[in-house]
Amino acid sequence: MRKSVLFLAMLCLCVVSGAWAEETIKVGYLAGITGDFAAYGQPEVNAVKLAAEEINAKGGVLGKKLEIVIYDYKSRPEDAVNAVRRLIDHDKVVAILGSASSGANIATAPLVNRAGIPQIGTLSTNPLVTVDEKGKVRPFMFRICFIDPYQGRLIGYFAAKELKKKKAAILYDVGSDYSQGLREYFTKSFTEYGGTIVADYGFRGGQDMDFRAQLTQIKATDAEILVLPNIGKDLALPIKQASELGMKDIIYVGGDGYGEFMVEIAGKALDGSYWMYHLARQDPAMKPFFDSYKAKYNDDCQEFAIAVLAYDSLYWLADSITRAGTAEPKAIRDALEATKELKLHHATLTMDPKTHNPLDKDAVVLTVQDGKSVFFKKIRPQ
Amino acid sequence: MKEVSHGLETFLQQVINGLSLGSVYALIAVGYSLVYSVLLFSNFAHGGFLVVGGYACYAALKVLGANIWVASAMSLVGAGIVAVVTERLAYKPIRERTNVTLYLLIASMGMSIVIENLFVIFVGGRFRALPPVIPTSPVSLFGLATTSAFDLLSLVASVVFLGALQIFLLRTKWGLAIRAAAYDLRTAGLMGVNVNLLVSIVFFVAGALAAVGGIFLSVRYTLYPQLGGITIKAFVAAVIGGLGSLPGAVVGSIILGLAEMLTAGFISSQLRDLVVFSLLVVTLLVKPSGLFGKNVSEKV
Amino acid sequence: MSGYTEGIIILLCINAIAGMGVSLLTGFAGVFSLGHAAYMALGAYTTAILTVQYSMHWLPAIVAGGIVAMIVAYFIGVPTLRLMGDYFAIASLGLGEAIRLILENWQSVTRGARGYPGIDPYTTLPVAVGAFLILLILMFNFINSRYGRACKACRDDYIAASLLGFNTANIRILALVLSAFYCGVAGALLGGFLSFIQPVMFDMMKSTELTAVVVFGGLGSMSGTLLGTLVITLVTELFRPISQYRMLIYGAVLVIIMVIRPEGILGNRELPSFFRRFLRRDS
Amino acid sequence: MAAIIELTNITKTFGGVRAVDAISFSVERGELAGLIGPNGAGKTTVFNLITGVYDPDQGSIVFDGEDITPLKTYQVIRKGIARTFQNLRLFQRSTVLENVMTAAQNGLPYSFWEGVTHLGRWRGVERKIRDKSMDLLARVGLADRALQEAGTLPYGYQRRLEIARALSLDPKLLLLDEPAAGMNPEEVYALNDLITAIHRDFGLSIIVIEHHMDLVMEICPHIVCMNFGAKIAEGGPEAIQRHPEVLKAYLGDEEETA
Repeated sequence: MRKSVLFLAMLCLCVVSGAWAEETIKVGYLAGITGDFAAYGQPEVNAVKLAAEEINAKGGVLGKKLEIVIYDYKSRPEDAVNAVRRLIDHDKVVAILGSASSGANIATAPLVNRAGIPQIGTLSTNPLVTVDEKGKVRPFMFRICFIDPYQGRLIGYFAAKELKKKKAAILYDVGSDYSQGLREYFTKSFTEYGGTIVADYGFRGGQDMDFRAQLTQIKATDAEILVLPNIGKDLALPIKQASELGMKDIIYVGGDGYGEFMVEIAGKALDGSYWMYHLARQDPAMKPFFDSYKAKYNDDCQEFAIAVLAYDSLYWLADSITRAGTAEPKAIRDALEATKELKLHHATLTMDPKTHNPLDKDAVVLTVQDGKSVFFKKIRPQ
Repeated sequence: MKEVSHGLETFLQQVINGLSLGSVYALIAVGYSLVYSVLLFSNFAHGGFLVVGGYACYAALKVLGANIWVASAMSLVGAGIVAVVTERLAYKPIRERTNVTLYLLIASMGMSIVIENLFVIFVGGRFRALPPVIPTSPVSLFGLATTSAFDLLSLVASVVFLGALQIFLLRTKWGLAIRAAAYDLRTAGLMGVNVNLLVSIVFFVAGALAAVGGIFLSVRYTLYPQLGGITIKAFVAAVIGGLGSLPGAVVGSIILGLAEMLTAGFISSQLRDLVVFSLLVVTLLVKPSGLFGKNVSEKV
Repeated sequence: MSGYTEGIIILLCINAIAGMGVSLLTGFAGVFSLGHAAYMALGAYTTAILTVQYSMHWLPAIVAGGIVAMIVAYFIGVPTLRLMGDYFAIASLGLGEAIRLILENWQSVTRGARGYPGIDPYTTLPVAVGAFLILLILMFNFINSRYGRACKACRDDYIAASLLGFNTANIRILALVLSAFYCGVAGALLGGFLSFIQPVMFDMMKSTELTAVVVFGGLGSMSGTLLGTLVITLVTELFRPISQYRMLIYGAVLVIIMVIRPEGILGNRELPSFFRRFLRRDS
Repeated sequence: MAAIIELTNITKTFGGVRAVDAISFSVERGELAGLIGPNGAGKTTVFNLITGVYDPDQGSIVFDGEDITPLKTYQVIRKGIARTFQNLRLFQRSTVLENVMTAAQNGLPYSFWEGVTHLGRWRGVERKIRDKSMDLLARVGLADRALQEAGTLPYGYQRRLEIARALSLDPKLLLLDEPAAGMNPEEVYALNDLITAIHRDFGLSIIVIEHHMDLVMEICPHIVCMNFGAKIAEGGPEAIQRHPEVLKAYLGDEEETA
């Protein structure tokens, strides 16, 4: 309990010091520090703090310093709603970054639209985040990542055209919106490219950690590739268990759920797998980020996709504020929408004003060699 | 989708998968059932002990560079101590004041949240894995099915630990006292048994068993603060077997492991949990106190 | 009033409605459930489907949400309420998960795990407060009637209750069905508040939260449940800036309450009786 | 005079032990009967069998001309049987008045909607329930303690409260399970008066289980004596007191306890 008292005291200090430094631009950040996405919460917080420090060290934006207000949303939509309301009404932020969860962002979209505060989703890949179910763009919602249909198509294209495989098995998480989405769009595009799905098995993320039942069934088919549209441990564990079941020849393909921590779990079995990703660690443009992250936090940033997207979304926002010439939310929104050929660290960004999704964002295919992910190639499906 | 020649092989494979999953459930379920038999409440913090065991082993291996035997021993003792401390801090004051087990249950839920979040804060939420200290290489069983060496080891270890527990309960003075307490804690107290020491021993044993489960789970699967959530399945297994009955917990676990694997393999992988819970409900409807539970009728 | 305050009040009303439902079942009928989030899910999905798919007005749709939860609760309750204590708790946990599983898998109707978007934001402040007040009055009337006494009799001693001519099984089912109605309405309101629902919102964590609030406020005290909802909701908001410690504090508070004052804040008394005692002491 | 209750050949075993062994007896309408026997003779089990807490393995129970053997507990109670308990089963945390009202409400219904809206008959019926309960409390001498928590009452009063609670069910047959247990002679004396007065005023049939012979001998004209689950004697007080089996059972019992 003493610790929390200490924290309250520190909190008061922060508030007081915040009152003195008036020349700041407040930006909210929704982080999944506790709950289901807790594994990804710390890297995103670290990265966005790092970006703020760098930007402020170079003189801030419009001569003002950026101040990041970080709230946890327990990885749950109903909590995200309150966090966003608090950011808007209480902290008076000019824009909100995060969250990584599509569910949370779909729930907060009506709020930011009503309040007129722009929000940028980092890893929320569900199309409904920026476009409502009637196909109308949600004016204040943006995202920096590609969307599930695109990612699903990437996997389908890569499997059918690059790897030239015709028979795929899928193992997806029934309880995850991300996984269900990827599976749906992969199936659609893979069959369009002439492939067939020979096995399609679900599991439940969270409690299910044993995939041997499904893998045993998949092993009995003639599937050439195993598509894993999952996140976190639900990617590493099937691969590990498949290798224990002696499935040597099957090729694993997945989306941006990949993380380097998987090597610790699945080890050698991971070698030769392919992942559609936002960036590669070896990208020279990313070297400064990884170096300063390591210097500041003494950590390799294994969950780097979410970290880099959080990091770059602040840079994107800073650029938009500069272009808008004012930290007024509506002006920021317009600037965000008008983003063209903006060079960020991990990619060059152009906004599609009709969908608020990045236009033609290249995907990077990573492959794993000797327990390290390496750049394989850039792809853009036809 | 399946070839006929694969039929038998696949079936055998699923049975082996089920047994190995069931054996890990059994280690967890037995500890949970043991606590239930004495204090008559569902200790939801049991999953927390398992996580403590897993991280203790991880730390010993990675940070201290200990070998697997030393690390396991440290993990067992560590989780046992955490279990005893939890009991002393959170449960003892409650059970001494009242015999309403609901309060204990809520406190245990609180403890499970506390333990999980302590790890989130101080260790981080990252998924970790123990170094491959236990071989997981594929082993072929007479050419009929493939299993990992680890599964055979975990089966053996489960049998060894459960056997040791059985000997402890049947052959030692404290084992006898625990069995008496399982009959009636108050009577045991009246008979001159040091009830607090006895409860501590029960928690230490339960914690240590949970740690064994934790080590196996983190080797077989992965280690992260929410790993304790898997204990729900073990609870279900213990309830199917009959709360408070140790053989019941083992049998329930094996049934559950097999049911999960066979359902996922041959009926529907999505509906695996649905089948598991239907099994639970059906068992309880046919036999409300579980397969091996004592039928307690209240004295009027 | 700022949107933030408004949001908190609406959420407070929703949580309080669900809390009252669980309080009736756990605090008054003595049945301990770990799966009540599932009834919220049923209410939320029914209302969402009726308003979006069949363009029904939200008011009858919310009531329908509550009724669907009731019906499901009835069919679950008849066989499982024979179970006592921890057996029912574990079974309810399993059933709650099973309902969520069905919502995840029944994609043609519920759209599965990806969630159900585009629900009309019908849960405005007046709607939430109005629903809360109406249900509050009905609940207090209920517990101050023959039915309330019957529930308490079953809770305190179900054998004595049956020997006073109570059909204890029916009373437990009545309590479960009513609590499911309250949770169903709460879920329906939550759907209208968020405009978006996902099965994962109604998981075991949510069920635990509902029960924790009831225990925190005091078993057998309806006003205690309301006070508990208020305290826990406000504390979670208060500690938002120290995000990562929030859950830890929440867990620790549960343990500390159980150790220091297991009967909850109010014990089994209602708030007015405290005022009365206070006044008596004064005079 | 017809029998209010008739037990025929009732048997109940628990794990091989015959707790009640082929018991048959009947009690006439309006009778005040005693059921006696040493500790563990199976007296309470007979009550449990009558009230459906246990189902008999064999035999039948006819109450008021109707076979109640297969009925559930609450159905038996609703036919008009009420009982008290050897080890008190009051609702400890509720008030004395609430304890009685909980039982009294069973004869005075109103609908669910009237209950949740407090409209219609609610006010009138609730008042009736309260008045009836207060009358009964006055009858057993607890009116001035109506708002006290039941668990805080002295032991003898708790027994009286149980009787009031049972009476509020308007039973035709009242089963009293060791109503004098734990009372001092003075209290037993007052209780005797209470039981006879109730018997007289309410026009009930009563069966009293007693361990102490004195109370039963004084007030019950009809006594059944049990030992080891079986009926060993039946008749008036004098006959019972002289019955060799009874003497043996009680002397044996005294030897054991001594």
